Formats: sequence, C-alpha cells, structure tokens
Amino acid sequence: MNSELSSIIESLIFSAESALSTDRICELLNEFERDEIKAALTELIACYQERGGGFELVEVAGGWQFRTRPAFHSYITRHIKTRTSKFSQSALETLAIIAYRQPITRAEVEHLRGVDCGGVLKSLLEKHLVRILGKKDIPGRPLIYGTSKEFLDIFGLKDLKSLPTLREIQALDEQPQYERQEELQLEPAKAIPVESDLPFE
Amino acid sequence: MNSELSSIIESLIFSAESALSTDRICELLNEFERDEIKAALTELIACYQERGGGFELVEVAGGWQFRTRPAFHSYITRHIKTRTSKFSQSALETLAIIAYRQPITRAEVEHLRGVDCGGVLKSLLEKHLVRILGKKDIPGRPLIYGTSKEFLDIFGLKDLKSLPTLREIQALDEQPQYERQEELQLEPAKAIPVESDLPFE
Amino acid sequence: MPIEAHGHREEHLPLLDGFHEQYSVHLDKFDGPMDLLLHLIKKNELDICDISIAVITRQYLDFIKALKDLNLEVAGDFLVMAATLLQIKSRQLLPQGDQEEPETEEPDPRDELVRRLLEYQQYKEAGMVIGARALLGREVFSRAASEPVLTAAQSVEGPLEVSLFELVDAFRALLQRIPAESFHDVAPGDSLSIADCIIEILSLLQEQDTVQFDDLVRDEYTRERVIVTFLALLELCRLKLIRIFQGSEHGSIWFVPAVAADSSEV
Repeated sequence: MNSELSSIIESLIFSAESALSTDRICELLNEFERDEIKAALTELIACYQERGGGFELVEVAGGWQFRTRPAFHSYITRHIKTRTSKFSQSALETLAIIAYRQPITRAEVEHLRGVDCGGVLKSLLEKHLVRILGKKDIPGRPLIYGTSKEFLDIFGLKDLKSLPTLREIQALDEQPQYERQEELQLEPAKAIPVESDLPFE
Repeated sequence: MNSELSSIIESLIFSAESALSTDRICELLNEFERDEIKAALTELIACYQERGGGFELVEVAGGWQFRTRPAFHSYITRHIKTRTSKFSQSALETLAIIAYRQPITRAEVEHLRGVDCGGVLKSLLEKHLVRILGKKDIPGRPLIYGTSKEFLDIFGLKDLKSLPTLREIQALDEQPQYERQEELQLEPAKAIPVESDLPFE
Repeated sequence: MPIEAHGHREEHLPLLDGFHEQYSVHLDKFDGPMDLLLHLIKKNELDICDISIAVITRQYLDFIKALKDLNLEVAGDFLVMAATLLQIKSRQLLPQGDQEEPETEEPDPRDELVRRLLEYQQYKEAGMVIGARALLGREVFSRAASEPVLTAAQSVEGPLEVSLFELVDAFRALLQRIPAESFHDVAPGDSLSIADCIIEILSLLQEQDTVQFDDLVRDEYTRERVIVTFLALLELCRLKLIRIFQGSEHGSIWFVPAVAADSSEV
C-alpha cells in the first residue's frame, strides 16, 4: 500500500529502540535524496493518521516512534508493568519551572516555588528528566539546569515549543516581571495546541 | 479500518516483550468471548498480510509478534551499528576519576577503583575523551592522564571549571540552611517570628 | 467585607477548629507557602491582584499555628512567607508618603508578592497539565520486544550518550565505596582547593599556549587565591606538566605546557 521507501522508513522506525529523527533517517538512508525521504515519511504519517488501530506514529523528542494509543492502556497494563510512576505535585511544578525557564539555577526555582527544591531536583536528575547544563557566570557559579531528552520522550512532547502555553500573566503593570526573564530561551507564548481535554481552569 | 477489538489485540501484541499466544490474549481480555477474539485476530492477520509495509505480524514460538520484514534487514542493521552507545559503568567511573582527580596516573586510578583499568583507559583514549598530559617525575615515569576537549564537548561543558563538584551534588540532599534565605531576595528574612506566639493582628 | 468579621479575637478559635478539620487530612497537600497562599486566596474568593493582606495573613498564620498545634514541623519556608506577609501588612499600615512629593508614587507593597503568586500559579497549572499527559511507560507504550536482527548485530562505534549527572554520580558512588584516606585530595574544605585550581589551569592551557600568572588571579585578587594558585603551579611544575618563566626580576610569571608525551603507550 505504501511505496518501498516508506516501508523501509517504517521498518527503521519500528525497529529502533528510541525515536528516530528525520535527520537520522536521512543519514542512514544516504542512497536516497532528502526530499524523497521526506515525501515518503509524510506518506507514512498520513497513512497512520488515517488508520486507527492499536498503535500510532508519533513525533516525540525530535523524532518518530510507534507508540500504543493511550485509550488502550488499561488493557496493556494487564500484561505489562507500568514503568513510569505518578509524579508528585512538587516534582511536576519543579519540572514545569525548569522546562519553561531553562537554563535556571536552583535558587531561581526555589524563589518561584517558595520552598527548598534540593530533594526534588535530585530525584529529577536521577530520573534523567532534568540535566545539568553547566554553571552560571555569576558569583558562586551555581549549577544551571534544563530538561533532558528523556523528559520530552516520557511526556510525549515533540520539542520544548510543544509545551502547553502558560496562561497569560494578568500583568499588574507593563514592566517585565523579572530581569531574569531575559534568560528565557523559549517562546512558549506562541500558540501551542494544549491537549483539548485539559483546559487551564 | 479494524474493529475496536482487533485494535486492542494489536496494541497488546505490539507492547508485549515476547510473542503473545492466542490463549494468553483470551486470558487477558476475559470480558470478550474466545470466538470474538479469534475473529478479530484473524481480521488483524489478514490485514497485515495484505498491507505490505516495513513490518509484519508473524507467528513465532507459539504466539504472535510484530517483526520487521527480512527484506529490510540490511537497512535496520545500519542503525544499530552507528547508534549512540551508553557508557559502561566501568568506563564512566574511570572517566569520573580522571575528570575529578586529574592529573592522575593509571596506578592511581586503579588504586581508587581497585581493579585493572588498562582496557578502559585505552578505550577512553581511543574515543579521545582522555588524553596524556605528560610523564610523572617518579621512578618508572608513569604517564599522567587528563580529560580532553572532546570530553568537554560530550558533556556540553564550557571548561573544566564548569564540571559540577561532588559537593554541589551532595548539597541537593542537605536540609535547607537558613543562610540561603538571603538568596530568596526577601528583605524581611531577619525578622522571622519562629517560636510559639505568632502575632495575630 | 464579610470575611473581616473573622478578625475578632473570639472568633479565632472556631476558625482554627475549621482548619483542623479541613486540613488535617490534606496537610501534605500544600506544596509550600505559595501553594497555601493560592489556596487561601481561592477559598476567600479574592482577586489575586487585589488581595486583602489582612485576611490572608491572619489565615496563613492560623494555618501555621494549626500545624504547630498538631505537632507538625513547620518548614522554614513557611515561616519566611509569614514574615513576608507581616512585613507587607506593616508597610500598608505606615502613613503614605510625604505630601510634599506627590509625584513619587509609593509602589504597592503587595506587588512583588502578587507577581510571584501569579507566576507560581502559571507553573503550578502547567505542571498539572504536563502531569496529566499520557506518559510513556504509564499510559502509552513503545515496542518492547527486541528484533532478532538487532540482537544479532553488534554495535560498533556510535556517538556516546551520557549525562553530567551520571558522571558525578558515578564518582560519588565510587567515593562511598572506598575509604576516604585513599585520596590525595587537597583541602576539601569550603574554600578554593589546589585541585580545583590545577583543573582550572589545565583547562586554560587547552585553549592557549601561554598563560600569565596575573591572568589567573585577576578576577579574584585575594591572598588565598594567589597562594592557592601559586601552590597549584608548583604542583604542576613538579609533575612536569608545565614550564614556568619569569621575564625579569619581579616581572610577570608565564607558563607554558610541557611537551606532551606521544600517546602511543598506555
């Protein structure tokens, strides 16, 4: 039903143990033109969007991967043990702050949350959801943190831009909130489709 | 394109670690009749036979499993041959010792790890993560090792100074110290009504 | 304002009882002072941009007192916020600025807190939305079976993938395994160590061929820094990793890397 090339791409994505980026696919299939590969990939994506079935082709962590549809999880977990545990509110808050504000120091996270975050931060590091990016060039040279590829992978995000839009701050005045905002490298304000069933209030 | 039940079966086979037998599928989906399940499975098998594509549904070891088509194996092995590899624990440990204790001799590394490190050291040198800094001026003139520029690249570090220290990681576990409140940028940190009688009004 | 009625002393106790009932089950639900404040604002149906500090402060302090009465340890972070609230309240009570300078508008003492609350609220909500996603390994699964083709093929030499935390953690695990005296660590105290300084110098020498002593201490010209840097240089010299030059008497000290040995032997 598909072209030969899209079948090859399908087999590559299917057999890879993690998401395969378009770049990586082009690198592996160097006898094909990049345009050809992109066209075949588009064909494949369209085919999976149409088809339904038990699993789908999703774009996560900058690559393509087959994953089961969330709707069937209650059947799957009868057979397979869940590996990812529930995240606590403090872990999610900390993760959200790091995701939106990276690169960020621990002191900045703690200022935003109003509580000590050392323990949470360490557990996020151990789960590989957060990584150390280096040190900030300010006195004391504190460590700076950011989210990892695993974060995108586990939370099923294509990239950092696909993070849910932050609700607009009802600004008190027109002044920027913090000087620190300059560090923001993300533009989460750009319209990002939030999961429809999860509205912000 | 398929029935709901065949999608459920598809998701089960897809996510299972090994081939799923028809009996096992019936056992897992005990709210469905065996005949229904068999019909849905037949539907699924027919669909995959017809479809072509990069992988197929095959019966192996008394169960059902998705496998890539043999025709595409040559493409798939390209990926495994050049995929990102994880560090072994011994390589990671050796690298960590060299990073944190450089300049260091092989004997010193081995003293710390308690095992021979020749092989690991050689592979770290081959990967250009570690380099020879010179020779130590002691009997035998052993080589002295340190980390390389590639080491900094892999970890995304600007310089060796940006390497997080052990103390910084350990500090994550520690109880918050009250001096840290200065970082919170709150002026009233000095006057904390700690004990007993909190003034109401 | 109906809420103000609670301000009377005699009503304080029943209110506290309410807290006991209401919170004893949910104590751990509050994820810090900001979370508690947001809860109080919502409960009192206050506008987050125009909160009544008097109401919020009293209820906040009541809550902390309730925690204490239940013999629960109140985290320092909660007390810091209590201090902040009291400070804002006291600033509100101060007479407004001098009439003589009407143009200098006093900023609302609540502004900073409100800004923090609004921002915190955003991240709290974003955290909830992110946490409600279908997670890999929980609601969504990738293929678990390994391809026979893949297990047969051996990985040759791909790019390495490792995180900094894994590196530090490996080192930490190692240190826990072996007795401390095995280390030739110099001055592991809080201050600058010779080891750190050596690493810094080696790092510099990767980028440039010559380094001047003054460059090393310029940013931090303290007695300690100069001594530690000097000791680090001596150590590197002893290891024959660098060569030191001095142009003239009392002139600047230069050093260059000693020629590295060929890397053929291991």
